[in-house]
Amino acid sequence: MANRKHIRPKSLLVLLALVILPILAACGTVDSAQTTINPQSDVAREIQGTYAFIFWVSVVVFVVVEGALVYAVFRYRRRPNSGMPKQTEGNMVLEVTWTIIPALILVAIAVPTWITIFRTDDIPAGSYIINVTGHQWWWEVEYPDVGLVTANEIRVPSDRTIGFHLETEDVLHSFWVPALFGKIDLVPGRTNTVWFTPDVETEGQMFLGQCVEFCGLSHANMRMRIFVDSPDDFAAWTAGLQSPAPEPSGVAATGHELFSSKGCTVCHSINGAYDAAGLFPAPNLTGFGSRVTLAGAIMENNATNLTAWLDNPEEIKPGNIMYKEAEAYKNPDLALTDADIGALVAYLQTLQ
Amino acid sequence: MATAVGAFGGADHAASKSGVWSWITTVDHKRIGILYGVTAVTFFLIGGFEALLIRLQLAEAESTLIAAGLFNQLFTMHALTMIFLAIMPLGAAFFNFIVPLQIGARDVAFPRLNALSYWLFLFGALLLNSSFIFGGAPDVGWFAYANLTALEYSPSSAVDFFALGMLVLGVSSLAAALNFIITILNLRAPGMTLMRMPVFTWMTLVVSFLLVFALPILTVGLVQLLFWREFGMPFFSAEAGADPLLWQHIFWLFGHPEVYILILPAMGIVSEILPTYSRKPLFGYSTVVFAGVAIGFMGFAVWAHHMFTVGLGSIALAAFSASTMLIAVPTGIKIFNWIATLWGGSIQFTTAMLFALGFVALFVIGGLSGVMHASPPVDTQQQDTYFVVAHLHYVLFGGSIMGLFGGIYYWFPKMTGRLLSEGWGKLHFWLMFIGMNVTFGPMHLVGIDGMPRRINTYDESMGWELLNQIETVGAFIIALSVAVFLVNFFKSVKSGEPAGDDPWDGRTLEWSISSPPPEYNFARIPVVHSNEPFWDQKHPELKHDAPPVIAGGADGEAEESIHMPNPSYWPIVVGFGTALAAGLVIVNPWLASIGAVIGLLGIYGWVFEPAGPEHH
Amino acid sequence: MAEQELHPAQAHESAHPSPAKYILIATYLTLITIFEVLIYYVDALQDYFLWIFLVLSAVKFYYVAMFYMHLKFDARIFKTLFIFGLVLATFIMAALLLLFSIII
Amino acid sequence: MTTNTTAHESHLATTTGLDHRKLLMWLFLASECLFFGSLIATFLLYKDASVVGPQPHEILNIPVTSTSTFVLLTSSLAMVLALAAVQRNDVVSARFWIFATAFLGATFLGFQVYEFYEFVIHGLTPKTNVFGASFFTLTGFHGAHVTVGVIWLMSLFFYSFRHGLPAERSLDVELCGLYWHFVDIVWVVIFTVVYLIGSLEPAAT
Repeated sequence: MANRKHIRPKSLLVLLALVILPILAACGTVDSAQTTINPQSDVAREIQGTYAFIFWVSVVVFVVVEGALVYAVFRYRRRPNSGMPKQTEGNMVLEVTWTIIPALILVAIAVPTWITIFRTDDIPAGSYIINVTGHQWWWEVEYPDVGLVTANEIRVPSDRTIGFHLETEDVLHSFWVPALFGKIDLVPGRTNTVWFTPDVETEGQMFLGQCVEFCGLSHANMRMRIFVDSPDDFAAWTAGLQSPAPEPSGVAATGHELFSSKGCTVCHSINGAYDAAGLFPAPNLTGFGSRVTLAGAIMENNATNLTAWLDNPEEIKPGNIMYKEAEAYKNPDLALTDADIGALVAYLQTLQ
Repeated sequence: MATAVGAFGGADHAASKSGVWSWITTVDHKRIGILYGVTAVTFFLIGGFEALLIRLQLAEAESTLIAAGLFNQLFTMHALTMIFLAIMPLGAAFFNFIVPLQIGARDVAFPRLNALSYWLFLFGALLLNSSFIFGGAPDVGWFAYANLTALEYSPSSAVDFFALGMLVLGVSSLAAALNFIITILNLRAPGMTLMRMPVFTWMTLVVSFLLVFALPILTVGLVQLLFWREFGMPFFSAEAGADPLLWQHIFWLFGHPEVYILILPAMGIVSEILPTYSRKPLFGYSTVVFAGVAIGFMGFAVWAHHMFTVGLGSIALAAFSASTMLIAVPTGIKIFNWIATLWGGSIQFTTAMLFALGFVALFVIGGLSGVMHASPPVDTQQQDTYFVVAHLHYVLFGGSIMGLFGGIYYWFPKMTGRLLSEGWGKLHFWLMFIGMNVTFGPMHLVGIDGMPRRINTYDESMGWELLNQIETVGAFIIALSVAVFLVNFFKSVKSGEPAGDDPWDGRTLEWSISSPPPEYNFARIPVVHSNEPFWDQKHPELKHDAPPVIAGGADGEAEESIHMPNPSYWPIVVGFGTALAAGLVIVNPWLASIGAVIGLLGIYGWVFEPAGPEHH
Repeated sequence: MAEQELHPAQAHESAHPSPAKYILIATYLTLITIFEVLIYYVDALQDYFLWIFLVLSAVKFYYVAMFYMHLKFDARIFKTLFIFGLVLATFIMAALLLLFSIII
Repeated sequence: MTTNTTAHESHLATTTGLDHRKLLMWLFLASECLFFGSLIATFLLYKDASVVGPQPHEILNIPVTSTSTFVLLTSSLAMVLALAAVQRNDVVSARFWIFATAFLGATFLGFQVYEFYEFVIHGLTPKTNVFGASFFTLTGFHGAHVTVGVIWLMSLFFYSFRHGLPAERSLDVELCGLYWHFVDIVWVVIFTVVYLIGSLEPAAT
């Protein structure tokens, strides 16, 4: 009951610093690979503009409100000679004031918000369309104009506005590359869209993204990359995928053999496009050797990682369908030996 | 008429005042409140333990400490536990203990229904948590979005545990909410008009209305989810023409009011604490009340802001962003009035007051980050990242938990007759305040840096590791603060300083009676003339028109006879039967009839049990 | 237990309509239902069905709630509570139908 | 039918002057509005969304349902007459009308069982399509409410033989009546929305 200790003003300052500093520091950290506040496209910059405006308004409100709070707490602390304070019950003018002012601030926030909503609404006419289909846990990427299918790594030309048509094959996913565009969910039965125009300076750069709607066991392992290519590089890349892969030789030829005999071809296509039967349930491996990453863009594509992946995919990506369904992992007669894996790795690396 | 009196008073109950059986059969709102409180704190510890495991896993990039499957169970159960088994029941503990005292009532309107609410809560909570033993806890997020919950993608019974546990908890909350609305509307002391009710009572009323109107919506969704999984009715199967988004709409139609269900009790508590330790009335009482009511109302019109990234279309985005931003107005009004309450006051820094001030300071941060993702374009960069995790923890931890701890320090003397130690309490507060900011502050940064929620692993090259390590340290500081609280609690229960009836120079009716209150609360029902009746009684000189002294309180001669309801074991029977039936549905729907029979027998016994003393 | 019935509000109940009035209302309800079914088979009215049916069922709803459930004569708080639930439910239905583009 | 009201209310009128239980019933019914509202909303969203038939207009039988609607509306009349009889202390008629209400309610359930059976024969089960799922869930929950009402009414009926139904106890009947009428008006909405409007062929768009 007794007022044993008075609070020290110093501790209040420490308190304030603890709260404010992390928030202000937020403006300083833009160097992370997946940061949301280093926009590299028109759409991302538009969003960032709205965010920055709201952020600074919030900072002002924060300083005013917390300042008033800290001042009141400090100024009106009970002192030994404090008498009974005046029993103020309220003040209508103040109530009206602090109803109207926040309302006006919110209108100021709402207007740019609405403008941005409608500006980033539909894919602009004439955009380069790419279809993306979400799977547990990888991205299928289709270029309808050239009939090409690839996975997890999306190459886009730097001179076009890019529009994505997004669908999911199984559960909800969310498609997001923060530097280029805000996220949009992939919902069963719907086709959602998102678009962006890369900045000129982004040519030759790579951008990180990943699935951000919880989609089951390996949700954390559903990542992706977008490469902004110069128009020429992009054309060369599509042409490369359309031309048949070189005939494998040596160990790679054994690998090619195994690729069929172990049942890999049941799910994986290597001929660039969908075949007549339609979708393959697993990533299309055309041009796999030239990809930077593997297994849902979670690790670098090199012989060591690929060997580890083929050796025990469940450990790298828990719950993945290859380990669950593929004959090579289910059927002991078809199990992969170390030599098999070596041959397969050699073969897959030839798929340029 | 069954009002024949005889010697029936407290004496008949003497035999049943102690022992486990007395707790099992109790229908006393104060004991039920304590049951709620102890259970809620226990689940708070469990939920906190789950949080620590999550934080340990994330402290290191590419950590393999906890497998992905377990991690998903942990974050799902952490949310469910904290929301439904800790914060909500802790609120219910105060509703139970304090509201009847604040309105000058002897009990709630339906004491046995009140006991049933508690037992359903307890058994529902046990059912939900038993999933850890029986084949895996829910691992689909607390929102359980379709169609990840489809049998095809979640073949284990984890989702069934979620749906059935939530159904049982929902019935519990609905019964409690109905009970509290009737209690508050119908059992107020003479003279206590609606606009003379303490703000905590007001917020209880608003929360109860939110539950009454939001829970049936969730019930429909859970029933659809169960029918979908158990009987193959294609409620959320896109291939059958259904829309999985319906689940999201239904869930958030419940889920957003639920957010206010979690925060409004804390706002009510803070509105009690700030005036008491400032020795001033709450500034703008009626505005604060109306703001609370407005927040409740508007809570039903903003649900789709949880769905800004599902492809709602521009018009819906614009509409829901507007309604969401609008809610900031009444929220702001509350904060300004709290600060104005402090202004010109004589502020005493008790532990309860520190928690209330911490609430205001931290809630402002959670509110402001909330305004940021009220803007749909901004939300497309923040949704499902750690920025939102930071936001919701500033609201639910900095807000609800801080407010509820404030309530514990404030009302503990009333509940037990002893004070919690202020020294330990202040240590608890500062550790928790610092730990909370160290844990959740950096989450803003790592969220802005693009770290998604609900991932069990991230690449070292992402640059998130340092901030995550800091967060984990913060989580352990919070854990330490909770340990301090427990020490304080157990020490003070046993040997705390005697509190006296009115340790804080309180303003509302609960301080006018003894600590702990007698079973019948008020020997005489007081007559109320203002919204701070006890304060006005103590300080008649402060009012221009000195109000009449309130009659009643524990002093004075008791009314001739006070009848209290008899203890009853039927509530626990009905509660057990219901939860058992729900649990057995998972094994085999036919087996559920065993639980149903127990429940029905319980209802039969309940209906034909004489509730009060009947002397013919 | 009988003391429950001695509250002042119970006095309202004396104002309840007579059985004759109840029967009259039942007649209305039956007639409206028959009318609904009859016009259901009038193809010429097809374009207006939605509104006709909604209005007619609202009338039926009104009669049952106001007279059979005594809302018209009982304490106002009952009306307030019930209408609040009703309006909220209607709002939510309308909002969902709008969001799913079923109407408009 | 004892209640769990506390005895102290005997000399302490409630604040609003209204009985706890009646207030509880109305509040519960307000809550039920949201329950049925969500079920009806689901039906409206899904009624024409099915990929496979039968579609609503192919299977809903208006004449049969009109008859059962009439039965349920009549039961509401019986219910108010029962309450009126209790209030004027006429136990015999009260008993008759309570039984009549329960009987008409049971008849309505009979119609519903017949309807469900017919639908299943004609290939519409809850699993068939989203129309079936939302239709059976909505009308099934309504039927469950009617069933509870019938049990409640029959309890009152049998109770009246042992303990009578004095006018002071009219609240017991009134509460049951409120519940019953609510279930009736929910059906008024269902009949209109599910059957009359629901069975219209969707405009060819």
